[in-house]
Amino acid sequence: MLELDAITMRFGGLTALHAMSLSVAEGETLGLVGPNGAGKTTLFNVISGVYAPSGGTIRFGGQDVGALPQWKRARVGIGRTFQIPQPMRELTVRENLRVAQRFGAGKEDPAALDEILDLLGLAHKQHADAATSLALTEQKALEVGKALAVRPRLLMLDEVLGGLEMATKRTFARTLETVRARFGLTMVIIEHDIETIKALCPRVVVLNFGQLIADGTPEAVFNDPQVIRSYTGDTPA
Amino acid sequence: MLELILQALYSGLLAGGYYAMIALGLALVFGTMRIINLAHGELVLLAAYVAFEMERSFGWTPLASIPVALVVVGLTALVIYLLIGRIRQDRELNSLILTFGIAIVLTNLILMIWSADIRSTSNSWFMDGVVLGDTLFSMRGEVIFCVIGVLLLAATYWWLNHTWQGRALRAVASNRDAAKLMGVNPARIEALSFLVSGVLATFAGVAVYTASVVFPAVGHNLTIKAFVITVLAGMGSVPGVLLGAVLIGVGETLTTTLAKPSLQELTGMVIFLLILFLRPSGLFGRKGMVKK
Amino acid sequence: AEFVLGSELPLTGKLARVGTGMSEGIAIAIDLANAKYAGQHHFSVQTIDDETNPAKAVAAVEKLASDHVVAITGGYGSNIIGPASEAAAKAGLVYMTSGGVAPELTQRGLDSFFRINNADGYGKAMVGLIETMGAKSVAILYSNKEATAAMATYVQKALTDKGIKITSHEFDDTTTDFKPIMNKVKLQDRPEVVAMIGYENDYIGILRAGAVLKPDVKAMVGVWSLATAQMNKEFHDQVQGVYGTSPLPYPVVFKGGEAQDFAAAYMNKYNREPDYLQQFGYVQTMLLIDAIARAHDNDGKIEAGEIARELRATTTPTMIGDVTFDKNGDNPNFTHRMGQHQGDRVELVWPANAATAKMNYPAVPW
Amino acid sequence: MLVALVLAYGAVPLLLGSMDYVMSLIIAALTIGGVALAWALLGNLGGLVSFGHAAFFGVGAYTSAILVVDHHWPVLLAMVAGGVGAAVASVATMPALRLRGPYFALAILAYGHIFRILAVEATSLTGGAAGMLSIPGFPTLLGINLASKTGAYALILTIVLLFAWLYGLIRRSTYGLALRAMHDSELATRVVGVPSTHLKAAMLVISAFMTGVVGAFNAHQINFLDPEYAFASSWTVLPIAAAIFGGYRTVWGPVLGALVVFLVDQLVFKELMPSGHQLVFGVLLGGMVILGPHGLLPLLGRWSKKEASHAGA
Amino acid sequence: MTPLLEVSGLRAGYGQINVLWDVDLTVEEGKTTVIVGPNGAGKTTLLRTLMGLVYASAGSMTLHGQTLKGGKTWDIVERGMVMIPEGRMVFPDMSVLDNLMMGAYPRAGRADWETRLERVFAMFPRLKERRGQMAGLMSGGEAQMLAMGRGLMENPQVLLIDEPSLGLAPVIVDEIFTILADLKAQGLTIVLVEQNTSRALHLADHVYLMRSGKTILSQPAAEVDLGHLHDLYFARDGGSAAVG
Ligand SMILES: Nc1ncnc2c1ncn2[C@@H]1O[C@H](COP(=O)(O)OP(=O)(O)OP(=O)(O)O)[C@@H](O)[C@H]1O
Ligand SMILES: Nc1ncnc2c1ncn2[C@@H]1O[C@H](COP(=O)(O)OP(=O)(O)OP(=O)(O)O)[C@@H](O)[C@H]1O
Ligand SMILES: [Mg+2]
Ligand SMILES: [Mg+2]
Repeated sequence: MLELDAITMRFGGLTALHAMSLSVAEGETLGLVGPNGAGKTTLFNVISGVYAPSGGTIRFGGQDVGALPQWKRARVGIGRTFQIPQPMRELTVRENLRVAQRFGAGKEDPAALDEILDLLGLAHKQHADAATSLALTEQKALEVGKALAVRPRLLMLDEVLGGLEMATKRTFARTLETVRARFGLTMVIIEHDIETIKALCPRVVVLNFGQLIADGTPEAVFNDPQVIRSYTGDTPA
Repeated sequence: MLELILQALYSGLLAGGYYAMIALGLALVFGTMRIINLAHGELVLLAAYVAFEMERSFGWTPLASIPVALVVVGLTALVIYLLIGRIRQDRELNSLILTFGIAIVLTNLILMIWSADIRSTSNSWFMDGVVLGDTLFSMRGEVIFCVIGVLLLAATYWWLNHTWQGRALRAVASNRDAAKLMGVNPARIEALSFLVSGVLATFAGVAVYTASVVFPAVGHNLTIKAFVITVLAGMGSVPGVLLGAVLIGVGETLTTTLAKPSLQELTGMVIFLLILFLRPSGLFGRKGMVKK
Repeated sequence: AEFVLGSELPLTGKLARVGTGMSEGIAIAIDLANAKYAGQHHFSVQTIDDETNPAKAVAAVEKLASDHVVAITGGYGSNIIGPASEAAAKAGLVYMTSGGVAPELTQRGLDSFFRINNADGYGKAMVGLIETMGAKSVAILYSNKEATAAMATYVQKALTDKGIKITSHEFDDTTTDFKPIMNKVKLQDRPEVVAMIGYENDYIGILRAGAVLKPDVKAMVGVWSLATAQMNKEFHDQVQGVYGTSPLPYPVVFKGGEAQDFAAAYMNKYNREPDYLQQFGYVQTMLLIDAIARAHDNDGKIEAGEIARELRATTTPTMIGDVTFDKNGDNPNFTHRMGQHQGDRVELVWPANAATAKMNYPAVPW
Repeated sequence: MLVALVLAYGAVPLLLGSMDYVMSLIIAALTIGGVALAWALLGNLGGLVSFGHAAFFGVGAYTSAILVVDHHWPVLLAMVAGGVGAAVASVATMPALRLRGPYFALAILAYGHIFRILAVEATSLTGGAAGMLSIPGFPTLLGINLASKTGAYALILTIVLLFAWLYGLIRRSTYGLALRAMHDSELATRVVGVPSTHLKAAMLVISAFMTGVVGAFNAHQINFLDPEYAFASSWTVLPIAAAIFGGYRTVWGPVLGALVVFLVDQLVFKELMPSGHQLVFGVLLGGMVILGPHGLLPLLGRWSKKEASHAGA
Repeated sequence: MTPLLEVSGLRAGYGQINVLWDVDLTVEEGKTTVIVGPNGAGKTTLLRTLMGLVYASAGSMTLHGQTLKGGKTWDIVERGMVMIPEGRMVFPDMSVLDNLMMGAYPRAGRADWETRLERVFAMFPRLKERRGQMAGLMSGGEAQMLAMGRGLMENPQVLLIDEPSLGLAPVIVDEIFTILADLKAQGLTIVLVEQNTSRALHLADHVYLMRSGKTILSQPAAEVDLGHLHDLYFARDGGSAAVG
């Protein structure tokens, strides 16, 4: 479904991604982990068109999407969230989703919005002002909601579980699982909590300094000494 | 021809120093508070008229009137800040209207007090020619104020980047709440920035009074020029102000020399647009400002 | 009878200075007219500030019309006078001015529009002076405003026709540093005379550039607002030897009763010497008042078009010479004089019959 | 709403129709109101603050005047063409859409200056600095003489109402939502599929069109144009002041603001202080920003709500 | 002994919306107090209210027995109480170094800022590498480190910390908790809001649980039973469903 070939991203003197290649199969849930500043968010930015990579190609559903502008990438089915939530200011929570649905999915469908709001526990806040009246976690839920309203085929989640309290995290993880099944999604999830990754993702890739250093099942990856050294430390995971 | 071009470059350079001084106060407030002070030109003008009044009433040379002008203009700048401080919502946009209103008030006060006649120093010392190498001509006043302008620019740069206050000022601009958490009193620091912008306006005003001619309607032109340079520079960048001002100055004089003088404003505007299209956040603007 | 004149003038905005000058002249005319017609008529003026804006000038004229003024005196700037006088025509009011010299104004076929001066009059004086000097080459520096551009065209043509070599430089009103232009004049044009067609701030800029670059020229000649008392006082050193159009010498020596009365009344009211602005304002208003009085005295009332007919019917001697109005409202007699700053005085130096002193030539301020 | 329409079309001309002066002030106020509306549309929906609407105003005015004077187009058609001309000019300004906030605002201002200078230099087309005098006025349409004060009033009123209606329409659509969202969160809208640049460009074109039509109206209303007047910064500044004064986030605020600001200034302050009235105007503007930062309309709304709740109690 | 920081009956919120309902809190000098609670409970709001960033409509709060109510944030900072907010609160268009130096802005911090800068660089080498980069261009985790580092540049008596481990890789989380343990050992008074309950409890002397804007549990850390705590977390209280 998604194929990245030799993606390189440079910011001035800094190379955030080094000729990175990766492919994600249809229906897969892929965990993306790595130390802070490894380039995970940058990878999302490149895939969703926020940054134009310095080199490499991006294919999505067999199509080269490298030249598409951001908004077209949303329309072909790439949905994403932002690590630092980016609510559409001046709109209410529900209006945020309406816009995403109208432009990303192409038509308005209030029933589908209700469903998403319910799933994410935002129903009681749907008329609240998105920019100013949400706690951090609610903003993250809204991020997911917007991405879902686009009716994506690929959903890329950037630390949407970060900051959630443990039990909530578990519930939310289950919600994501439901959502995935419900909408038939392919997912890539960035997350620092190893438990969650293990629970959600049959396959995990590890980035370090812009390079893939491991790719495999969670068990294999988190026992890789290189990963332990650079990422998990000797903490009992 | 070469001689003409050299003179044009030289004049443009001097004009740049002087434009930079006019623009710097505006750039400072704009860069640090995101407030476009549409009354900045009038502050400059006010300083010019104070210099005029001192010269007319007491025969002071314009340089001697700087302290008086500092007080008058500094206080006016503070009053403007206090008024802006009372804006509760949407400060960036509402301050436009407020400062526009203040500009009208100042222009009309100046008109009432000093009438619409043109004014300029009669002190010929400033007008004496200074000739470099037999071919580059300038007035003494221009050279003096160009030098003062560059010094003020350097001082402001140092203040912003290498003092606790300057850093705090940038911090307030960058994230107000976070700055409070660092122990910064934003109101005080912003008032200070207005005061400094008043100081800069004072020097600029006295320079305008000696090197050129003032009348009440000039304030508006000064604001526009200052604003163009500020934006060209990139958000609040001091070196950007200097470079932008010199580019505009040289662009204008070269147009006069190589094409025709009435096109100089056109050149200024075209330079402005071209640079912005190549660098959407100004000469020294930070990319980050564009990204989000 | 009781007559209210209307006046629409820029008292604020870019033209505030000249507008104010003209309004002072109008005020003196009203005062003197009331003395002159004491016991028969009484005149007053209602003035509205047009804020140097054509649309507001139109509104001002409409307001004056709705307040039933008898005629309008005033206006400054051809581009403001244009629409304002059309509004006056629509309202059936005579519009009398000296504030706009553009030729277009009198080519519109309005029969209610009158003006006592015109660009040609200034141009003739400038050209006449330069011819008298016997200069072979002239550089013209002119502002791209409508009045100045029109005048530059006139002067250029007239001088070229006389076989004088011309170079010209058009600048705009944001120009403050004239050194690059003056340098071109100095190094490339090398004229004998520099003709400046602009406004006070332009003159000062040009003269200062000249003082720094010291081009090898024999005379600096300007037009309006230059050979005035005020320029002599405030920019004394910078204007020495410079020429400009000037109806009056300074200190003013008024010959004839009316002129002396005018000067005295002005000094008395404003405590300084009158300038050409006040003088023009006075002359135009007095002409209008006399026409109103005549129109009224014929039959005790003023009929439609009667003031205009009266204005066209007579030739009146005034402080600026005999005034006649042709069918377009222009004053074909208008020629100006040229003055020169000589020390603390502004002497009239051209034409010979009006001269108060000999011209200093060559002479430049530096 | 209907009452307001009846009042605007019926009562105003009946009551004031005979007072040319007041009518031309109202016309001038509506002219500014029209530009203010266009400006607010761009600001609210496009998220673009422009300091250069005079550019579109002037281009519209010149386009229409030239078509009528040199090519003998009918005035009303030429006015529409004036709008189109301004819209085309706005296409030339589109590189500026890459710019943000004040950068955009000033870029448009620069365009305004450039257009003005071009109008001065293109003497053969525009008459240069001398401008165009005696531009033909409005025709008689359906028995109404649009060249009369009342006719011109009805014309500009209709133009402004049409524009307000169009504005309201866009604003209420999902496009309106997306546009408002783009204001501060462009990135967020793009990743959900909003072609933000296209939408912004569309708003710019619409706003320019509106401004151009109003500019053309003004040219035929006062029968005169010169570059300095057509591109005067007051065509930018007054509408902005009016819009913010009236409440720029509402549809009617800008129009209301223009009426209040202009009429109070000209009818009241100018009577009281013939030459210093601008000073009062300046104070009024400043005071408004401090006392009612959302503008007049929302302020009135709040008052009337309070009144209502008092009445209910 | 009077507690260092004492809060009682505190109410606060944003505009019309009230978030905190009669919050009570007592912090002893030199002790580490941990506040846990579900998302949206009002923990961040409480810290912001203490710092004067959010207006307190009722109740009292005192530091050293002197009231904090109505105090200005910058004065509170000068009085020795400092908050480390989450990573979004950096100065985005200033360099990393300038951000850190802003940490030393309060009088108490200016004297030996250079030594403390070295210390912070030693804790977070990434910050040293990126000292010239604009903070707004840092990755989420880097910004979080920066916020922490900046807070450590100050020299407070009381430190309020909001979710310091948010978005950090496990190795760095370890590092953060080590630092906190150090600070505690040096006798600093700490108020810590943290979702990583089990790790936070290791550090805590006293624990508060907040839910729906109220403190519903206050216990010495030693007595806290994790299981019971979690039950309390999700006790139904209608309406305020957390995310998920
Ligand atoms: N626009 C930019 N300009 C310069 N450097 C950047 C930019 N964006 C990111 N970087 C740098 O690139 C590196 C990778 O950043 P990225 O945000 O992808 O990290 P990440 O893996 O998502 O980390 P985290 O887990 O902390 O979110 C970081 O060191 C960051 O500072
Ligand atoms: N600026 C604001 N304006 C209005 N309401 C707000 C604002 N910030 C937060 N809230 C609301 O206040 C409540 C408490 O938010 P707060 O951020 O204090 O929670 P928290 O306990 O820190 O949660 P989290 O664990 O998610 O950070 C939430 O319901 C939130 O929606
Ligand atoms: Mg990241
Ligand atoms: Mg929180």
